[in-house]
Amino acid sequence: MMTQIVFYVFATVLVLSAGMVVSARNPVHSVLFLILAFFNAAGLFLVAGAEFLAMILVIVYVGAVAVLFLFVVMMLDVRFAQMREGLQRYAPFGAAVGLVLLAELALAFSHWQVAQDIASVPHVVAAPGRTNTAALGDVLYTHYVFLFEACGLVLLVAMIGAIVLTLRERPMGRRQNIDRQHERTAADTLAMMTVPLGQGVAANGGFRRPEHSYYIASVPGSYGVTEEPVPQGKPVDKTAQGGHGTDNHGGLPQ
Amino acid sequence: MAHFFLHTMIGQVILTVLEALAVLVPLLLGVAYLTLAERKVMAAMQLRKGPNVNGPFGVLQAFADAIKMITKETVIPSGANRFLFLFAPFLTFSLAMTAWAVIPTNDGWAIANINVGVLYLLAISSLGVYGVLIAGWASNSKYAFLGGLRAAAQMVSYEVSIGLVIVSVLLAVGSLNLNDIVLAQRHVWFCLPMFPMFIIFFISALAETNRAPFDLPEGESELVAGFFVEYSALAFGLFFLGEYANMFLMSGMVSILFLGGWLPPIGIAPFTWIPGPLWLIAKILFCLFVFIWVRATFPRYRYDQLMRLGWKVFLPLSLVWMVLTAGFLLATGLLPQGGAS
Amino acid sequence: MNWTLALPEIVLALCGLAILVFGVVQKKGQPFLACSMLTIGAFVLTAFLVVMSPDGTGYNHIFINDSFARFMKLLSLAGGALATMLTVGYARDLKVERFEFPVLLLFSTLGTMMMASSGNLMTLFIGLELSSLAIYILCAFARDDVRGAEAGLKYFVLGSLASGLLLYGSALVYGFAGTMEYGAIQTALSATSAVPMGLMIGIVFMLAGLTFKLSAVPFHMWTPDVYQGAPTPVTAFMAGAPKIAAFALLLRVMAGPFGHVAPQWQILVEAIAIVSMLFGSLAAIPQTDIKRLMAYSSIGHMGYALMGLSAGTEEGMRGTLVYLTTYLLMNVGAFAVIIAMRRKGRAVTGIVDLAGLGRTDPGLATAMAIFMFSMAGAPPLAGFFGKLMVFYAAINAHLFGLAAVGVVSSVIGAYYYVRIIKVMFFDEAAAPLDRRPLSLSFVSVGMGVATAGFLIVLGPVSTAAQAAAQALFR
Amino acid sequence: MGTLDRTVRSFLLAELVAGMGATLRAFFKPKVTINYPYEKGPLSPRFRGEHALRRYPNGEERCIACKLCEATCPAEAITIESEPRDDGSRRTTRYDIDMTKCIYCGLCEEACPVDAIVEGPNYEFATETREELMYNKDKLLANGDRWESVLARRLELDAPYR
Repeated sequence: MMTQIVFYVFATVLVLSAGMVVSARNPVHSVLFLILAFFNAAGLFLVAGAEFLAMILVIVYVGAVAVLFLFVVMMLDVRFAQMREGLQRYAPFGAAVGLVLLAELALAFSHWQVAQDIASVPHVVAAPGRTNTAALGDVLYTHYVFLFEACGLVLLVAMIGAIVLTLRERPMGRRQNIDRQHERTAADTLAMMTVPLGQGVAANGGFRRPEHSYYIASVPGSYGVTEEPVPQGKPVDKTAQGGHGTDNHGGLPQ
Repeated sequence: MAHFFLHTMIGQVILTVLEALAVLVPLLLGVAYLTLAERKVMAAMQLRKGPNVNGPFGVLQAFADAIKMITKETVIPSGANRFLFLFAPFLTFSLAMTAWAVIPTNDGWAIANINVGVLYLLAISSLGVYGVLIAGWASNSKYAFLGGLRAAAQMVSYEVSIGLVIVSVLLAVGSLNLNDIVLAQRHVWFCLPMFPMFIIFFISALAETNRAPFDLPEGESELVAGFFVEYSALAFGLFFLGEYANMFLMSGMVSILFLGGWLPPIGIAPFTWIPGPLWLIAKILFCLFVFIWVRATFPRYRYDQLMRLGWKVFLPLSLVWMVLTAGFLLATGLLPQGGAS
Repeated sequence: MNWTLALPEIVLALCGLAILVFGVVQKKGQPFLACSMLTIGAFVLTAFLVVMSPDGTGYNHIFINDSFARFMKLLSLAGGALATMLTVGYARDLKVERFEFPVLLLFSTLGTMMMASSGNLMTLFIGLELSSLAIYILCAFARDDVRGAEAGLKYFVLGSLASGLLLYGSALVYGFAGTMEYGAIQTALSATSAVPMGLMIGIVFMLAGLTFKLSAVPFHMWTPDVYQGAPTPVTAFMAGAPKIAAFALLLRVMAGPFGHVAPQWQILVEAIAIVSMLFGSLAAIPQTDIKRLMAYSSIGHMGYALMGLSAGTEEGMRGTLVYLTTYLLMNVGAFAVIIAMRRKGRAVTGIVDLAGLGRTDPGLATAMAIFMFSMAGAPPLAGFFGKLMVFYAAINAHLFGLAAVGVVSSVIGAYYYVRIIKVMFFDEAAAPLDRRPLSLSFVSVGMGVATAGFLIVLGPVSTAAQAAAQALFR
Repeated sequence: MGTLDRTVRSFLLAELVAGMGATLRAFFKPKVTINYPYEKGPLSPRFRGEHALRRYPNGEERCIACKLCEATCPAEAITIESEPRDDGSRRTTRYDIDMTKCIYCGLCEEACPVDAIVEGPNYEFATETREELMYNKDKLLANGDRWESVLARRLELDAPYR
């Protein structure tokens, strides 16, 4: 009794919101109705006793997929009026095609028939006392492990595709390289020297950064690379240092 | 009589409502006092005193704030979607409350002791994004919208590593039931063997609840509240309450997944005298203190750093740890063969 | 469970992952060439494992390995390896010089191998998706190229539709049989005297989904645009491995689970074969772009290959397999020549651009002439034997009309193949083509020799095909 | 070795823990805040707060309308008008300070030869309207009368340093 009421509530809301997904004027509202539909579908799963599927439906579809949908739809500047125009023009045609399809399907399914010995077909049966989470795991990781791994490859390919088709490396950007920052120590940037009295720093070769400094190595012509002669008779070769500095920094304009 | 009453449907409904109230009323009071506690603790860490005028030690400050919030005018921006605009804070708030249905406060003490409790919590927390997104969009303001998008991206990113961390806990437990998860920690709390995961989970929880140092979505000093910039009065208050209730929830999850829930640290005499719920409350309060402590200590992350941390550090780390956990459990034969529960 | 049954697939997948990691780690260097070489190596290694792999059914009847699967896998691997080789020379100019390219080719080939071994409708679908998804990406790989993007998008949208049809058909079949295993479906069908309407619709939908991948008429619309827009090595690949795999599925599904209801679908396949052959021949005539011409030509060839299937006999299947082998050889060879068609660093794809090739580059022109003659079906080249065997099978199965249409359309088809040869050898010479890299010469010469001397290997190929066809009917 | 050390430190979040240690120590330290409206911090004798005009002990106003303060005021906040009084002495008829302009630099105080205009210790003179911040002579003299004992003491304390 209670279950039936709950079922009909979920089912009604599901069907109504699914209808609204198609008929809402604003695409964002459509997506929100879609989310409501997902939610009610999860409710139906719960009624059917498939609590794992219900939760996964909410987590995956509502929590992740629909969020991305909503992101995209919110950011796109969809011209509602134009879309409506096209819809109205083609509505009769679409309805006709839909009706024909419906009629055909009704014809095909009106005397639906299953194989005679369908009951004897081996089915995966959950061991008694298993929760449906455990039962799903049993099937997924034993019977269908090959397909499970293959699905992983499909997703990997999709991921590679997304990266290949959209990632553009911008060589001009000045990216933060956190590893470099972590590696940097005080000794890289700071040199303590004893300046003789009355002579000033000029006698020591002027202000300078320590050799192998992070900045000198990575950013030619920025800080530290001074025109003053560098002590130990080792002139700063800008080009050479720029050359070996570019590979691990964001790559500044040479 | 009472026994009979409990077996009618109406009796069940009333009982459930009472149970819910027994959780929600203390929770709401806790939320109210969490705002005060935050101000007090932050003040103490900044060598200040914090609110101390309303009532002794400022204990009535929470109510003063609430009265102020309620008596103000709710401004709805022109062009905003009225329904969604008001729905968003309500959603945020009610989700944070709903999640408490499965949190066990003692052995078997939960409103709903369901098999997939952890998944329920994950599902509810993943819905939290919608409050943020809808608020940003329905405000009809560029700034609120951008804030909403950023907040949503952040929450979705950190949910991934939270999920993986939970998976490694589940591997060690062999059940999705929160009660079982706590009971599995009778010998040792999971925060010890899974210390890195514990830290990752805690930090992700900070990001998930939009707390400092990941409070980019609010960024009161540069963004003036991001996604709820257009909100005022009660609607704003609901967001506020929802956010703090989420902190409670996340602390509860940390306590249950890693700190042994209602279990005392050692199962010997002086500790076992204290009832379980008190242990849980103490652990939650400790987590909340750390939330505030972190906020008082660290400067805010930049957005790209935040995304980097989530995707390039936490995700691989938690993935590797998950594989390690599984491998370790399999190699040592500790892998729970359960699933019947 | 005998998991070693899928050892070739597992090894290939692991190689793919390893190459991917290698490429990512090497990112700052130029990993494209190294990755391509590694991919070819992986293909060769896998081919070796395929040859060594035992017969059997594994993974709860999801995976079947038999001589048919091995034959098809070897063809797919050959197609994949040759396509990778074709890429190496001009990768930079084609804007595909990124290490993901060979990796995607590898995964696509892996998908085709899974399709060839499918023992379950789910394996069929997942293998198909793995292979197709990689090809969608490969089509749009030169992402700044508008035509490439168009090709990728078009193929993606239509391909998804076809996958949907296939899935819907599978669902209907499952609804009838209550299982997705080929063997069990076969048992269920053999116990049924009359084929119910729902099941028939399911079979037709599956047929539609698979013929889309074959680009047989009436599911051919995407072919010319996608062939033209995609980078040429991708086109060469698409015309090879995925079609072979789709054929593998078609043969396996139709001969296996639906073998008992052959009369129901045979007429359909026959019709598809007829229109494909005629359309492929007629529509190719007015083409001026050689890649489009190859697209129509491939539609026609699929018609011939389907002829063997519509015979529905072991002999027919053997004919189809041999036909596919010869098709792979001449197709890859022809595409090697098309890739070599470059002037002043830019690709040219008009048929007129081949003018006078016989004088400016007699070697390349000779190779192209061999491929064209072979495609037209002139003896004693490879194409002739393929055609001969399918015609023979059709006649033996008393499909005289089909055979007659095949002969007529071959004659029509010969016109445009010969026209290319005429343009190359008798037209006013255009400017000479650029020098081509060694890899292209290697492929075109190799394929040319194989096509011309197919008679020598006809025996072993035919025997292997015979064994494969027998495995299907066992 | 250094790299290893740094890596370990960054994995153990050493710096973060150190930071949290610092805040925790502050948590237990005595607080520096004072309970303001009820407690106030000490003020220097040189503190420059609200202005006041002083009188001599016999009740005569000190200001002799030399207008040095008006001249020196960088914000031009001071307006002075003067006429000879009936007894012949020069005194102001008008002495206005626009407190919304004043920058509390204390130059008027420095310039005054007779210590007439001074800046007192009062900083709690917020008003509800701008008009109330336009101080006139009466207001300034009233301030002087009210704060005289404090003002005199401040001047005395500061005198050794002048």
